[in-house]
Amino acid sequence: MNTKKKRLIVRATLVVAYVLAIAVVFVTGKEHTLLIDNMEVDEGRIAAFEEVLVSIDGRESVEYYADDRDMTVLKGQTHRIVIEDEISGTKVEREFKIPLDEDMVILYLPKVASGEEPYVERFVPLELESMPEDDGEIDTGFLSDPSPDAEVVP
Amino acid sequence: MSSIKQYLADFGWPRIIIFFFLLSLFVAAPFFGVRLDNSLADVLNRFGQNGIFVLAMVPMIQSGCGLNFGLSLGIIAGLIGALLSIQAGLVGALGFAGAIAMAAPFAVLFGWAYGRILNKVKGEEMTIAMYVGFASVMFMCIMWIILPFDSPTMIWGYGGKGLRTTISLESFYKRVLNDFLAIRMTPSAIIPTGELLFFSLCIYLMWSFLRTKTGTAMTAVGSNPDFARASGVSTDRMRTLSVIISTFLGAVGILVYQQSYGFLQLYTAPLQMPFAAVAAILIGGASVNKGSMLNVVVGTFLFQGLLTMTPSVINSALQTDMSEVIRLIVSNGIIIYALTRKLKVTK
Amino acid sequence: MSGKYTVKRFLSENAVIITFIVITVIAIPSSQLSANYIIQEMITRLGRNSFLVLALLLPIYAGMGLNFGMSLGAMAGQVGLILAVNWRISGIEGLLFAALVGTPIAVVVGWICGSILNRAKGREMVTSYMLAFFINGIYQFVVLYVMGMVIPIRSPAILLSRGYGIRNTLNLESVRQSLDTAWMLTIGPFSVPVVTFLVIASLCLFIVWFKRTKLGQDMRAVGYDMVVAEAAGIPVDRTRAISIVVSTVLACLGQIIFLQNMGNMATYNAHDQTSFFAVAAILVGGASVKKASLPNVFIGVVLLHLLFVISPRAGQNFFGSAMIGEYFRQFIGYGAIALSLVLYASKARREAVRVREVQYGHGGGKKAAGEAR
Amino acid sequence: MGQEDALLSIEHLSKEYYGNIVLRDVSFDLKAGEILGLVGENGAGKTTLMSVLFGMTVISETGGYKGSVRIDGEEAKFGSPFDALDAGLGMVHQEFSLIPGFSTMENIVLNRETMKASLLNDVFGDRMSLLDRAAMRQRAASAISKLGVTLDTDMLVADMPVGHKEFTEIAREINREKTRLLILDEPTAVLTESEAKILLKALRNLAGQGIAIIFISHRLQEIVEIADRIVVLRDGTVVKDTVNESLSIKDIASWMVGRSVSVDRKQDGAGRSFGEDILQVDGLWVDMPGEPVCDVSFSVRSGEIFGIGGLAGQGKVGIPNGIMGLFPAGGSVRYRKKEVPLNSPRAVLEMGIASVSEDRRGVGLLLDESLEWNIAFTAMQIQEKYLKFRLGGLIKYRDEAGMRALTAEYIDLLDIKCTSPKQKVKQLSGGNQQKICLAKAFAMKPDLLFVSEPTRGIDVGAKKLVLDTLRRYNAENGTTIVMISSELDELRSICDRVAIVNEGRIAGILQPSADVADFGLMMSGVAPESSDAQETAHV
Repeated sequence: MNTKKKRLIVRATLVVAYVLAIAVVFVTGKEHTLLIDNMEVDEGRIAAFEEVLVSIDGRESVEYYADDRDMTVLKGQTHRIVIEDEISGTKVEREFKIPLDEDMVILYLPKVASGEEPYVERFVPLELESMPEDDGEIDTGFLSDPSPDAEVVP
Repeated sequence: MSSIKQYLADFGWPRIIIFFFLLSLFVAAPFFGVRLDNSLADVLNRFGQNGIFVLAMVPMIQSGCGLNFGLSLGIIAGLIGALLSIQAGLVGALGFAGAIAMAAPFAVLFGWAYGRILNKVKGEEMTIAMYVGFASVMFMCIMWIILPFDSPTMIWGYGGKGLRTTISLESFYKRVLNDFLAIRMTPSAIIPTGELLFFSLCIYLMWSFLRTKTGTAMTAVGSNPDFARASGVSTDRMRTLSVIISTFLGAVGILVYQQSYGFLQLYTAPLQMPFAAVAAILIGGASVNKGSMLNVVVGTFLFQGLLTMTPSVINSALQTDMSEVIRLIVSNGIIIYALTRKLKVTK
Repeated sequence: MSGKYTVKRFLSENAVIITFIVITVIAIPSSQLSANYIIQEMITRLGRNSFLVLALLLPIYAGMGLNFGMSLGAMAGQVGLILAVNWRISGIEGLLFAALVGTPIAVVVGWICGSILNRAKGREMVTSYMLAFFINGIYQFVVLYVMGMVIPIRSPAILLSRGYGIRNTLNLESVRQSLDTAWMLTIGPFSVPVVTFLVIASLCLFIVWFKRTKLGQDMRAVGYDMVVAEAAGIPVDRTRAISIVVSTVLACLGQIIFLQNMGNMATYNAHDQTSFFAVAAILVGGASVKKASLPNVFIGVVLLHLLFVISPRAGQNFFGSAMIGEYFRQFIGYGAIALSLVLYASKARREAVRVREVQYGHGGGKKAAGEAR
Repeated sequence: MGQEDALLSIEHLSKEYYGNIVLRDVSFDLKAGEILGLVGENGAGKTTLMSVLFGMTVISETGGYKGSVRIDGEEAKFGSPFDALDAGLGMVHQEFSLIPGFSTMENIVLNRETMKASLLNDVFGDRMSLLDRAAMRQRAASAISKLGVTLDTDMLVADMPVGHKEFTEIAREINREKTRLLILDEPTAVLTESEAKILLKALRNLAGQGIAIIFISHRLQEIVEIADRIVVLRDGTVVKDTVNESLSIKDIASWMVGRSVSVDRKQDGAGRSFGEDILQVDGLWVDMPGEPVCDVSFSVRSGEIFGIGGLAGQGKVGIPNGIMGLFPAGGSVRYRKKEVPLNSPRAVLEMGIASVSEDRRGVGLLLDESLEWNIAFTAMQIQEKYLKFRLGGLIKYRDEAGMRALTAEYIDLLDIKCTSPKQKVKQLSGGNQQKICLAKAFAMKPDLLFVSEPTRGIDVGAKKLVLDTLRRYNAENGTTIVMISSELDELRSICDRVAIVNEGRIAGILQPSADVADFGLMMSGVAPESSDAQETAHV
């Protein structure tokens, strides 16, 4: 009886741990696309940087000029961004979170520097570029008729 | 009469389901804009085209060698015969007959060797047959490149080496059986009388073979090898003979298939062909160790009917191309069902 | 037993492995590949394939022969990977996610497979082969219709343009080689995926440990003689089914390891050849339907893939056609399986006769009679 | 009945299979530490009795039994062998039940291994425990030492001599702490004399430690040597239950085979005349599993019915199987002065020799085919009867009409109960199947006919018909018949001479009228004292 109870507890714990593990890898492994935007905001309300060095999560800095937009892929939700204005020499360091269910977000560098919130917004692409389509051709093995036009030089 | 009753009793629910499924497809066809006459002609054509492969399963089933998963060996022999016939420049009915004649010695030789192997591995025939078949197909792939055929229709014009993957039979014996006494039902539906007659002939020959002294002995070997041995019948010889006959039928089968299809396919084409024949005869109600002509006819018809009707009807009904998947699940499900059924032979 | 007899016996017992070594030794020079290239390939392929081959061991111990149904596990792993890609879970986490999602699926299909094989005793191999075909149909149904129709797919990049069903090729860029490169050790000119090898090593340890458990012992007992095991009270069918379940789960994990190394996946075909390569490898490594060990796995992977690496080049250089090498390696794979199955089956028959002779004396009939009272 | 101190008491036990009574009011007791010798012919009910004791499922599947089995005075009803094991019964069957790839030790503790819990137990259950090999070895060693023999605990069963396998089996049974009663079914059958001696000593050893033993053997010598008490079963009843004191083997033998009613002999050797020897067997050995023949010589006269008897496993059935070429055989067999080629069934059949196999369902019949096929098949294949020839004999079709006529003839002659000649043979009863086997042999119009166990597993009425048919066939056609049977009565009632086979050789040839005790002694491998009976029958 005792072992039965113990086993029930151990097994229940493991099931919970299993589900938790899925959740953990889901959260920590989730990738998000981050667009980094260095354009003026609201028609000049906040000006773009002329030359700025941006580093995310301690990665190597990337240089942006005015009107630059770049894309990077981030894993996980909480990230740290360091912006260094090469002209004024000011350095801003901020931490931001990407919501779990967002696939693609845009980060406005000028907003980061000016301290305006939110500087990270959801990004909705207008039209997905058309990709080369392959048809969902399945392999039915012996059931499919062979096609005589499959003449490929071996 | 009693044999029909017996057959119905042995019919089993999978076949009844498939039968009614097929029936409902035929009934439903016109509602989805599928022409019945075309469908029927198509089914009949495929029936004649594939029937001999299914028939080739019978001798080995009867002699207790199980399902011939190594039918590709016979197909290879048929391909060799076809190539030799083309190489020799034979055309028309002569080309077809020549192909059969030239395939025969290869079929006998391959069947004999293959039978010897299967006699060594009693009890494990099916798995081994499958891999012997696979290996010989791949071996012949190499041979198709190396062998010194030089008829311009069969070799790559330039840039390639060896034989083409598909060779047109247009100028040789394309549809030589199909067009023999063909009947035009409606403008677009033709009954391939010749092909059906040829299939019937093969069935008749097999039927009468099983009624000869040797055929009787073969069935007895499959039914109870110990009984056969105690009655002075050499089980190994009967088994080998059954493998040779099956292999030869495989060779004839591919030639009939090709003439109807119009192309000769080399390389990996024969790899999967045995599975379709296995599925068909099992759908027809044969078990791993008992098969009859009725099983062949019913099985070929149901299986080919399924192959023809599901894409046209299901796809237009469901507006998807789900038919392939349905076919895949149904026919493989039948094979599994047959393999997991308890052997009918009681000991 | 004379020396000649043992040599003959050794040759016949190791016919497959010897044939392979001979062919390889002949083919290596003509491939004109550098030793460094070949060794690096072997390291990569050992990491990529060993896990899958190891998945075959347990059913062999349980006397069920070669589990051609292992592609069921491979499909489960692929479903896990598709979902990982769909939710954009990348790196090691992505692989873990695929494994965690794939495992329960593998357990379920493994149990189905085990139960069906219990109904087809004596025909396990051909049935498991056909079962792979059958489950393939269900897999295609799920991936081609259910995904996108019932299971929501977020990522339009993996979806067919019609709105449901997964594309033919799945880009695994986000998890590509994340296990291999987690710790890549460079020894001289070679890079060794240490973590992958650690995973494989721990599976080996698990198998060694497992053989010492009660379940492992029962599995061996069932493998040797089902009737005796049943009479001793061992739950035969259950034990057999468990061996298939474990094998299926391992195949699931193995396929994930395999695909992360490849970096992309043919959605509808990737599992087709899984069992073929694994079975060919273990047989080439000297295993039989009834007997297999860890060394068989690694020897087999090296030998089979050595030939796979060199044969297209050798074919090109020998016959001027790369396709010959391509066909040749398939021929050799199928041929190795056929040959070792034939050798094993005929040996088993001979063995049965020999045992009978020993037990009842033959010719020795008189001799035995003379000795008895 | 039911003594106070009895470990096991069987009270008024009866059992029938499908109306066929196999055990009739069997009662006896067994005390702790007692060795009981159980003796009886084949079919006397020993196996059924043991099946009841051991809770075999066949018993409950066929309607259970009447009477009771008591262990320590408590009624025991075993649903399965595992219940019997739990109650402290151990059984060593005639066939080895060992895992060939396992060592002695692993076999002794099979499925009762000593285990150490592992971490995974709580997750996947007890079967994830690790085996404690050291403890297992120790347990095995102690079981072996209890037996008082030496065995290597790590030797694989596959590499062992037969004797060691037997000891391993016994060690496995006594390895259970609870085991108090050990049943041994023919444990010495496969052993050499020296091994058998060691075994008997080991058993006495065990009995000394308080374990009760039921010892079944056809070697009466051993029974007399080891048993404290002897129970003789005949036709399902206990004919003798006596303490083993100054019993002679001859007494036991006559109890075993003797019949209260005198043998019903319809014919007398006197009225019959025979031709010369047409079959001469010399130094025949046959490698038939379970029925090995070592060195058999005899000859049969033309027109005679020659009987071969003996206990199961002694090789009597091996003789026809060897001559008919069904099992590897050697030695010399001459038929009508011509050497019979061994190991070639066809050649033997072509000489006009036919046989009816003892393995009716395995060898004798095509169960899935019709009566017509079964009856006509051999004649068709060997003598080209029932065929229609086409194209100058190139094609030989079955002559369905001929087959039907033949079948009708035998259905009539042998009174075969069937719905039609097309009926599948597997649907017929055992007796009718046996008639089909006879018809198949008769259809060959044989000159010499071997008939093995013609009445096994068929009911009384069918038995009589089969025997009458054989006798009539012999009388009408002059066919020489060699009949092999486990039923001595049957042989004595129909045969002109009876040879008894023991341990693969002919122990002697007797007139059917000879003393039953002599038959019994020969079966048990003891030369009969009244040697006048022996060889006198030889002309």
